[in-house]
Amino acid sequence: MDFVILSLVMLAVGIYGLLTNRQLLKVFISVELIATAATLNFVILASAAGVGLGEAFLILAFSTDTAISGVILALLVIVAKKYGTSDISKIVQLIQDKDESEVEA
Amino acid sequence: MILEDVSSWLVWILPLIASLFVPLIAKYSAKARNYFAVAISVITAGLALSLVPGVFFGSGEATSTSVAWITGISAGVFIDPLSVLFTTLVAFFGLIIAIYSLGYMKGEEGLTRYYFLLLLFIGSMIGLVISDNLIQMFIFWEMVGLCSYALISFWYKRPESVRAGTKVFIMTRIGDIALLAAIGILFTMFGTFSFHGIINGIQTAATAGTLDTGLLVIAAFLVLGGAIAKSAQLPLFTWLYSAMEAPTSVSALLHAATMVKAGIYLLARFILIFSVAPVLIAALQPLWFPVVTWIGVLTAIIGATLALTTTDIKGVLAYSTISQIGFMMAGLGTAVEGAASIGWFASLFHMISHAFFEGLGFLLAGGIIHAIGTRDMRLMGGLKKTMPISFILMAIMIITTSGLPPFAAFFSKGLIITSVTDAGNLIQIILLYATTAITFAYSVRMFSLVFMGKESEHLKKQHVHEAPKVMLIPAMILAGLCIVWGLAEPLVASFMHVSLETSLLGAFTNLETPIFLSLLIPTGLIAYYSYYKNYQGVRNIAAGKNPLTTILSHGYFFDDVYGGIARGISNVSDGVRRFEGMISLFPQKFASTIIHLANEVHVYLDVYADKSLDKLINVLANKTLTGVSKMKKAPSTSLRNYIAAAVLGFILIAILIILTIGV
Amino acid sequence: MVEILDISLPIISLIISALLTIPVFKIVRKSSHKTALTLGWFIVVFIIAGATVANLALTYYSIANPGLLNLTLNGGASSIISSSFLVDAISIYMAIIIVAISAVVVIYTVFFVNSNERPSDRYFAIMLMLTAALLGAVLSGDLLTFFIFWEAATAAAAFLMMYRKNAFSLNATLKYLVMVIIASAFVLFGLSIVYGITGTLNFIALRDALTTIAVSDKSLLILAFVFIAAGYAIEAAIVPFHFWLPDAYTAAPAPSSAFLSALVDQGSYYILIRILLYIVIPKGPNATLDWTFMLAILAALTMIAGNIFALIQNDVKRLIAYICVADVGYNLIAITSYTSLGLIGNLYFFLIGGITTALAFMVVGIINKHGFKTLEDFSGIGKKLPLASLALVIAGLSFIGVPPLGGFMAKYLVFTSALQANLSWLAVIGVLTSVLQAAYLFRLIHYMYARKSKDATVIKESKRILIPIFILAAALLVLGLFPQLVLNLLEPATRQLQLITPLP
Amino acid sequence: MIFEILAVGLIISAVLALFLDEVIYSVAALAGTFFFTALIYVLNGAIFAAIFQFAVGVGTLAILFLSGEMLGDKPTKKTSPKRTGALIGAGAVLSLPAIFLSVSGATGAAASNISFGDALWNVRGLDVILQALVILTVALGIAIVLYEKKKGGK
Repeated sequence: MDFVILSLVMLAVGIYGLLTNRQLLKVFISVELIATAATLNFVILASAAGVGLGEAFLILAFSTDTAISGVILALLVIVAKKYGTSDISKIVQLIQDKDESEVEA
Repeated sequence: MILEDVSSWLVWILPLIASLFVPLIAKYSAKARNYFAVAISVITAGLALSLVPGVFFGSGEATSTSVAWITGISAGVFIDPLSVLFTTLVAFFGLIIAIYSLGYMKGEEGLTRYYFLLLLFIGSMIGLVISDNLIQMFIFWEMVGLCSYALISFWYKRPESVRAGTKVFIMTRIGDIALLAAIGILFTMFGTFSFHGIINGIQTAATAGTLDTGLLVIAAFLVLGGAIAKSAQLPLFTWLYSAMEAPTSVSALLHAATMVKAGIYLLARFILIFSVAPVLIAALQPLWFPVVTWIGVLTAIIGATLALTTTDIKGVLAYSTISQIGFMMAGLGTAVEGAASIGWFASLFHMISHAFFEGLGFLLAGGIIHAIGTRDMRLMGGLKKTMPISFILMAIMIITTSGLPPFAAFFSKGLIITSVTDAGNLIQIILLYATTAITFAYSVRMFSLVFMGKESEHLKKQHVHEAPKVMLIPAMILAGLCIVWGLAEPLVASFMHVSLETSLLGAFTNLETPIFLSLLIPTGLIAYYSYYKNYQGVRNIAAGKNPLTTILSHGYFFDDVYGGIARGISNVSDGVRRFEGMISLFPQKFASTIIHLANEVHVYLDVYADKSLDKLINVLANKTLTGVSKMKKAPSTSLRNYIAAAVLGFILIAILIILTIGV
Repeated sequence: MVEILDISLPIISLIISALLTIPVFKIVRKSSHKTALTLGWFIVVFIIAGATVANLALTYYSIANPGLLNLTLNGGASSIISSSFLVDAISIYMAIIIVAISAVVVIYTVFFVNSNERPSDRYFAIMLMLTAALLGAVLSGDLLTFFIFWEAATAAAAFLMMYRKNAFSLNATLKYLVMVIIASAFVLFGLSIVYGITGTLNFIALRDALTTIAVSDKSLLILAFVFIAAGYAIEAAIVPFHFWLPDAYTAAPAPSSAFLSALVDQGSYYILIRILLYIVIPKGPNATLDWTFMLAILAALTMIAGNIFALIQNDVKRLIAYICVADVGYNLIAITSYTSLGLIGNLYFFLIGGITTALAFMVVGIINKHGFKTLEDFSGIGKKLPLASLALVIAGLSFIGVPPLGGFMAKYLVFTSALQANLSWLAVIGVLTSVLQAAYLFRLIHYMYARKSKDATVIKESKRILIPIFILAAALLVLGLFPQLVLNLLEPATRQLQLITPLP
Repeated sequence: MIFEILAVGLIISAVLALFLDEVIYSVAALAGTFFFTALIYVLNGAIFAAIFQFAVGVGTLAILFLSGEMLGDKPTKKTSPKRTGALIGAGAVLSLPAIFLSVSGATGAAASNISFGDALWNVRGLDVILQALVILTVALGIAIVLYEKKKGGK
């Protein structure tokens, strides 16, 4: 049982999800998976150097990451409200259809 | 000595600093601004002159002083006959042009900008020739290019001016890259930018026998590339004709003393540096020197023939400059012994006499354009009566240009021909003789078109007047110098610490002189009769449609070729733009491949769950089809491509690291 | 002696002023001299921030021959594992330029964004927060501390980008955030491995630990390095991680673009310098991991791709965004060379590149406000907006590297460092791509001055907004002529980096 | 043995969270992922990390669930049982490397026995304060983002 490889697999699954999924929600889930992979490493691998410190690191790093994820979620809500969908391809299409005059300096 | 130290620094710093004050003084009064510029030019010329005695009575050895500027670079001055010669010429000409501009640019818009750039131009050029290291030289080299760009497009409201300025900047930048590459090579070889350091490096390496001559030959060719672009030589000479959009005073400065002479200075300087090691000269002799001579000779004849056909009065002078600089290049190409060889001195001496007669030509042309408001020579004619002083001065100018004795160019051109006769081959000699003959022809043609004959319809409509005094006096000074300069040859030679084998009198008794004169007379006669006496025969040939006139009227097709290249490039860039999608699609392709694979995997997973063989084939076919069709419909979603690109980069980093470490 | 208070004062002062900005704007909106009052407020803010940074710098340099100072809340045995600040010549230099450029950009924003517009108070507050976060990031002495500061900075950057909330900026911000979160996940993953094998994340302790690393841990170290490098490469927009940058900078409002290009970009280079030059040592007896070849390839790719993409752009703002990408490539050359000249050149390039891109974005912002966006729109701008065009030309010439502007000296230092390190092929690519830059920037200048504009409307140029622009333009000229002003500040940095052979 | 089971469960739930079409099931699978992670932490003695993971996980899940409902992207098709089975199989296969392979190393670190509370509040106290900076920035930003809601949209 090797936790480094376990977290690597998690990471690979997350990246694969990023590459293949079109729904913003799924993109978000992929990101969560990647973050989980990293934290897994922190706790297990770092426990060799003292569990307490590893936990502290995890909490600090993970909460920061979650804050950024929160921003993405906020954006997601705006996008969904504005365009009525969270499908990236549809949004891109909508944006292309939109009048360019909306863009400000 | 202290005076010299101070003035050698002030002579280039003063104009640079003073240029910044021009806008301030302009706020106060326009007149004060003009006289301020003239005063600065006078002081600069005085400072430059104060350097002359030290070199004249000195040993001819180079001295330099420098202060550290930033790590690895110092700012310094390098005093030897070559740099002082150029400094004096530039400062003197700056003064002439500053005075001339008082009349010529009167009432123009944007004169503050003009005087600012003029002083900056003079300061940069002096800075270029007096630098003691390559980086400082390169900075000023760039600044000279930039100032000429700004001055050529001075009338920026005329699109042609801006286009010409841009053309000049881009074409000369080709040379800048070559020069920069040469500097890079020299720096990697010797670890220093200073001239003294490089000379020492070459000497030490040569005595130790470890000199890498191959690399230095490449550097020499790159230097030649820089000089070709800046001095408008084959095949990059077409910018000089376009640069005629500049105000004529700027053209005069550009041709006589600054921009185009920078290339000659560069070559002369590097020949001095290279000639310290005989082994290096031996390496340069088989290819580099002949190439320089050939470029010079071919440019000379091409420029002269083009001057024969153009109808623009400034165009004739521009092509004349190209041709005369070709002479100088030819002379430098024979300077295999550095300063000791006659070719080196000859081309520098010719450089100065060219400055005088070409400058004179431009000042007069400026007066004529000023008076009648056109540059087309076909609209001129019969100016002899209305502009008598210009007429006399122009006569002096064309006699000097053609190299008739005893005016300046007779001696300088004669020296170049002598040096080529000594070192070059027969074809080069014949071409040079032919060029001098054609020079006479185009000079006479210009002269007769402008001053002889009857007044044209265009002129009858307007009141033509002689140029104002403030424009004529500088021209007169130059004309006087044209006459007497040739006699100063021994003086200049001792200033340059060069010993001449032939005496002044010997020039007349040489074998070359009779050949020379006998060639001049018929060509001059043909030109004179065809234009002045309206002898139709030659005119018909010149006006008719035959291969010769086609070639000449297209300027040897150089601009057409460059136009073709530019069109080609723009076609390619259009293509690139059309395929911008394709380039940026690469990550997208990558992503879609992954998606494709993902679909496939899904299909196989479903099949695995199904466990039935015939269904397997069905499902495989169906799902793959739907998968592919789905993929085709899917619009490009760029975020996914970005992520794909990032993953690609991640893999790239991993591969490269593993390659380096070799795990 | 530098105390921890000296370091935290500028950060705290900026955060407090960010929070105060919102009530201050409430008051300002009621008064009749809105612009003057906002301007006064920000001048006060930056005078305080500048004074605190100056205090830090002076205290630091009052020590004779200062070294790398590692400061923690609690000293003693646990100092290598506790959160810490690091003060040395580089971080002080970065702090100074961050505050200085931020001040100029904020003053520009005061003129650019109407303070009556509703969330503008929050926009300014976010700008100050971003400055504070960046200051903290460059002064932090621990990879995790840096990481947290950096996340705060990216969050703030994202909000700056989507201030207008139109479709384009939302789209671009979304892309930016997703890329950033991938990057931070990568970095976090790398950090966890590094912590696992060395037991510390402190810069200095980490360097010492890595020089004596066990052979069996080498493969894990490579894994960690690749993750961290890829993560920060995304942040720094190195090709092929750069795709988010042009979208983001084009869609963001002009002050945001100027701010991001001048400061956030530089912050990400800063961490690359820290990691690559101070922690993971590529050469010499204490070599940990040789990354120079990898970085050289990436530098070449970045220069080539950045400039080629810039060549084919039609939108001027996007063109400048691609120049930002290309600038990253030139910076990377300097790191790759691993010489002290390269370090100096890199730090000098930060400043010049930051000023130049900020200047260009600020000018383009003004021109875009009048509705001119593409190259064709820019025809004849030179006559309509002469002063703004002049500033853009200055920025363009500095990009190309025309002396005596700052860009020349920056490129000179960088290319010379490549020559010194026997990477002449990289210098050649650099010079050739600079020629490419000359081509497209002269095309721009050509459009601006040589083409006739389609409509003959006369535009009245606002003079006030040009003040910060010309401050930057003058800075370019002054720094080009007297680089010694900055290089003197940098000189201690080369002495502190003992592993690089000092300049002869 | 218990670790191996947890690892397999972790990967399977991760794969399911990504590839299930219905939002509800996918979020439920993500909850499974968090649950397994927390269990692994507990078994490694990192109680606080487990609690934290759980707390953040629940919060995230709630938001995800809400926004998933709010976004209202109804899936066009339901995931077939076949496909679900295949996904579970794929997850199981993917977790095999973690069970049978191993990377050498990770031995060099010196253990430091600091308790969690000590580590978080004393040693990394500065970073905890920094969290406030992050949260403050995000709060300010969200204020910008949500501002126009008061006006009722553009």
